Amino acid sequence: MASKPRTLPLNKRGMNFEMFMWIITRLTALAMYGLILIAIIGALIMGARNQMNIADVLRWGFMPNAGHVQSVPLENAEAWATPFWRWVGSALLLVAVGHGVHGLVVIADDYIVSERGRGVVRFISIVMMIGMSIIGLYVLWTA
Amino acid sequence: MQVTLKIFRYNPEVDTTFHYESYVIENAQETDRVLDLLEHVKGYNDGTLSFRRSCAHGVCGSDALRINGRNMLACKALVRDVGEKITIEPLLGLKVVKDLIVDMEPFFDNYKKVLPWFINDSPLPADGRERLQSPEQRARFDDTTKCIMCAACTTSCPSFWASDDYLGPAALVAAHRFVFDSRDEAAAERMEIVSETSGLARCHTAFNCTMACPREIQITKAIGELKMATITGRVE
Amino acid sequence: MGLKRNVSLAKGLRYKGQGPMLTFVLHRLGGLAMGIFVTTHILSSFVGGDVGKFFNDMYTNWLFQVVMFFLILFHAVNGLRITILDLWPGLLDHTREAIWIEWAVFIPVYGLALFAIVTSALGG
Amino acid sequence: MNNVHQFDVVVVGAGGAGLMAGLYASRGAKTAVISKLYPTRSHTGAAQGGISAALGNYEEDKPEWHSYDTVKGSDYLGDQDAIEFMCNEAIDAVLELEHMGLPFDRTPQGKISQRPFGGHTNNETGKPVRRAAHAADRTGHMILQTLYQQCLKNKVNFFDEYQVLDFLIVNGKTAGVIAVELATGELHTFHAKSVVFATGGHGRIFEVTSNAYAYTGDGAAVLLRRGIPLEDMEFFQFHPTGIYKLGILITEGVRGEGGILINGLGERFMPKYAPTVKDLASRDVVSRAIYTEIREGRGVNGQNYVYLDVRPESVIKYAAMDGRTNLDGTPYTITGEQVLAKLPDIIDFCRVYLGVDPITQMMPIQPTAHYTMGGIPTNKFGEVVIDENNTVFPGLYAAGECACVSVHGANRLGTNSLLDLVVFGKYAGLKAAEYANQAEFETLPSDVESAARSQFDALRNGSGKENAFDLSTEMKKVMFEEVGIYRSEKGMKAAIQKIQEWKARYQQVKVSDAGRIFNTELLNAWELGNMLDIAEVVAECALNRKESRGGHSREDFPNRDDHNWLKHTLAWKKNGKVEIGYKPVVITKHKPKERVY
Repeated sequence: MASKPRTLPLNKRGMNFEMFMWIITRLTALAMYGLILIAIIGALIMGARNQMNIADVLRWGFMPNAGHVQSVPLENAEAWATPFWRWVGSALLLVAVGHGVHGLVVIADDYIVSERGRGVVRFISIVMMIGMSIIGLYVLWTA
Repeated sequence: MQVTLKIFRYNPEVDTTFHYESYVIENAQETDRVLDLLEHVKGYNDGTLSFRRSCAHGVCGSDALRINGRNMLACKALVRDVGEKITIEPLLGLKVVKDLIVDMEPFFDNYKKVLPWFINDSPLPADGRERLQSPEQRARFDDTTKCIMCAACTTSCPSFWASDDYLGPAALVAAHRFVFDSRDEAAAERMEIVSETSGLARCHTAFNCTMACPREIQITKAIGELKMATITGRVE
Repeated sequence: MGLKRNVSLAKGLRYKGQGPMLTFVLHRLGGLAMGIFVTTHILSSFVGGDVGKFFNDMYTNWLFQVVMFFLILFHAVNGLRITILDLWPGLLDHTREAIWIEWAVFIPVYGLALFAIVTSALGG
Repeated sequence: MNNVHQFDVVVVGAGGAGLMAGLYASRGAKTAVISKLYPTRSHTGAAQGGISAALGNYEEDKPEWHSYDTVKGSDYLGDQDAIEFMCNEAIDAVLELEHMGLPFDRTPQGKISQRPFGGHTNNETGKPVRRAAHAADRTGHMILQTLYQQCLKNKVNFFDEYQVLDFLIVNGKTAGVIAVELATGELHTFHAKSVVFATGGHGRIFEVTSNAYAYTGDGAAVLLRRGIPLEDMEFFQFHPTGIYKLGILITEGVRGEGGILINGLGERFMPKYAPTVKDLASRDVVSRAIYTEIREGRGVNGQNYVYLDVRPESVIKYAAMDGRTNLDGTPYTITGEQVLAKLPDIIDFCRVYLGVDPITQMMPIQPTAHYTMGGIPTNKFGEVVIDENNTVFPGLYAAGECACVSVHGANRLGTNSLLDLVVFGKYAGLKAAEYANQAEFETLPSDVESAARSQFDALRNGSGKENAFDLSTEMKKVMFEEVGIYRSEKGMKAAIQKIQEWKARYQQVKVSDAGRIFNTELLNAWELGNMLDIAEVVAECALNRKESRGGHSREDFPNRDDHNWLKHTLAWKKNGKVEIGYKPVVITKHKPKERVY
């Protein structure tokens, strides 16, 4: 019976930008879940249970940025603005921007079929991705 | 029982656009197929009503239509299941040529793109007998061999609605049938074709195809397996 | 000859695709909404001043939050379902069941968020 | 004359035989395949059980045994040289399909799996032998798909949704065909050196049929009008258990599992007709029994159907009455789960089409028209032969259900239809290309389309007094009742009278659709004309044959009569009348004897 190995070599399995981004989109989704979980657990450790309401915790969870807890009377505001949280926030930002911008590319690709059109969309997306990342990082690290 | 059919009508030689026409059928049975009702309308109400049909029991794939807003075969949809008020429209995403008849060429063109034929250029077994394949290897692609190319899946897909450039579920099902056949040797060529921008990446697992398939093929799963194959390379 | 191939958004949305199609539509809607929201939020935080304040204040509106939370949470829960099914395609046999589970998870979580938003809106 | 195409070989029909012919012809000549449907819609795709070949993948089997079984199944009317040829070719044909990628089911050793089928036996022991190679219960679908895919691979020229209307003869030789492009309504002339007809059967002349809407005998009718005879048209196979009204098959396996037939009075009626084997009698016997019950008013609710009952409690009850036991001698029992496991497809059909769950309810069934044994006479190379002396018509070929080689004689054996179309499709294609490569194109006359055009014009210009749908419904009903399972002189004479009336009324039919684009009304009306022509030939041939043999059962002549009737019927249409001639049956090894299973 046919027993040739049925695993295609890396360059012959159709792995290209599209499919690479397809898997990246899934992986970034999982990564976001992980980072959000870290942020929420961190908030609870830092005493969020007594100091914050659910909405505040969620806002922090989605983006562990000191700016997001400005309005909360915190006992130790310092702990919420450490470089660690800025790094977690930065990671979340980059992952989210990558995931989101690619999501927009996917939607555009559904409707825009020409090579040229898709090229333009990709160019705009890359510009947007870099721009948003830089601005976002600036806001994060200066907040 | 009385059944009311509301049928999409368009005669390219007279009309500039489509309209709906209603027909009341008095002595319909619960077990009548929608196809039977269409035949009745054609026989007694309006002979000009045009639609495709052949086998009338769900194996030829001629009469895929949008019935009450959902793709199905008119010969597998019974009055009992679709109700007494039935709206019948042509498939979405293909040009309407006349009444319920759509232009199937783009659909078949997409099918032909994925090399939907067996490719194995290695020499045959020396005794001239069959190439061997275990029952497990055979079972691996059984589901996707069931396709009758009725186009119910492809024309239910939001990505195909957006653009008929997308290969569509049916073509990907055909690719799956050969990629996962242990005897076939052209998996790499097919993977290259289906992973192009108009291929796998356009599937967003909306699942309409699987819901519409009259053969109950797990289409979304087949496409999912092709997607994973682009990552892992495993095609067995 | 023949009618143009013309599937408008409205026509497509009228297709009776049932549960799975609904999740697809909501996922896409949520993704788009989030794209717009996050972009304006980051930009307004960057710009600051009255314009920035205007947008950022808008987000504290409880009605806005009710809608936004729905879309974000749904996108998150549905995205997890898609990710799991995509990475293990064998599970796609059970898409219908997965969608039931998805709603079973989403409804209480969103209910909790709704409760928090509404009580804080009414209370303070 | 804008739409003229020139091809060496034109194949009409894209089912199994047409695609096989197209594939083989295209390897040696410029070939076009014309089909009124997309090829994947062809009715080959509805075949389920398998394709027979003595591969011997499970146990010993020989082509000779296959031949004998086929001869016996044909009630000795099959031509034994052709049968032997087919059965010898079978092994290579099935292996070739596998090499083309057909996904056959597999044995544990990885070979093509085979299953037993009615009439397939080990000739030495008389026991059933596993001979039917199968791909689940979709063997025909897989053959159709595989052949279509191979044709695409080999870049065969397809003309999909073109209906062939006329066959062109110039100087007594094949010159091509005229077809209408359904999408535009335009006539096209296909100028060809050889033409292969593979247009399928004509089961749609009967009210209840397992056949597709497309099965209207177009190819046979077109040739008949051009002076080509048809062979053995009185032989038509009726399957006893079709779903009520729809005709969809319910396999014999249901009765094999202990299912029983029940009439409108709630009685089990088969013991009256076959006291020993009862519900498991042969197809023709059971079909006749069911039909008799219905005719004598014992159908369910006075309608024309009876019940097939496979509910476990009924099966157990009647099995006990029959003294049926398991192999170990214990009384035969069955559970609902076992029924479901053994008959999944039938249960699915019943649930979809009847809303009936066979495990808890009885299935309404009636005999259904199934397969055309007769057709365009050919020799074993697919060459059409037009008289008693087997004179070959230059450049004309036929294969598949529309042809009569004859390998099925008076009754076809299960799984031989798929084998027939693969083997003879291949040879028809090969021979057509071979002929085309040494022949010249005949010069076409200028008015080449006129005969086809006038047929359409007549339908467009009718008085409109008659409704084609009514006419067709009436024809199907009468044909099913009078020229169906049971035939008698009185009934058939009445039917022939009616056919003449319908043909007159057919002249009054008017097509209301004046358009050209996808004028399916015009097409259906034209198909009705073909069906009327074919029905006439079927009825005349059946009336003429004064014996009962295989699928032809006469109440007034209940026995087989080898002395007078061991011969093929040939029927011509001349001056509006059916003329009948005969042709001897080729008998080589197996002398006719009584047929008992």
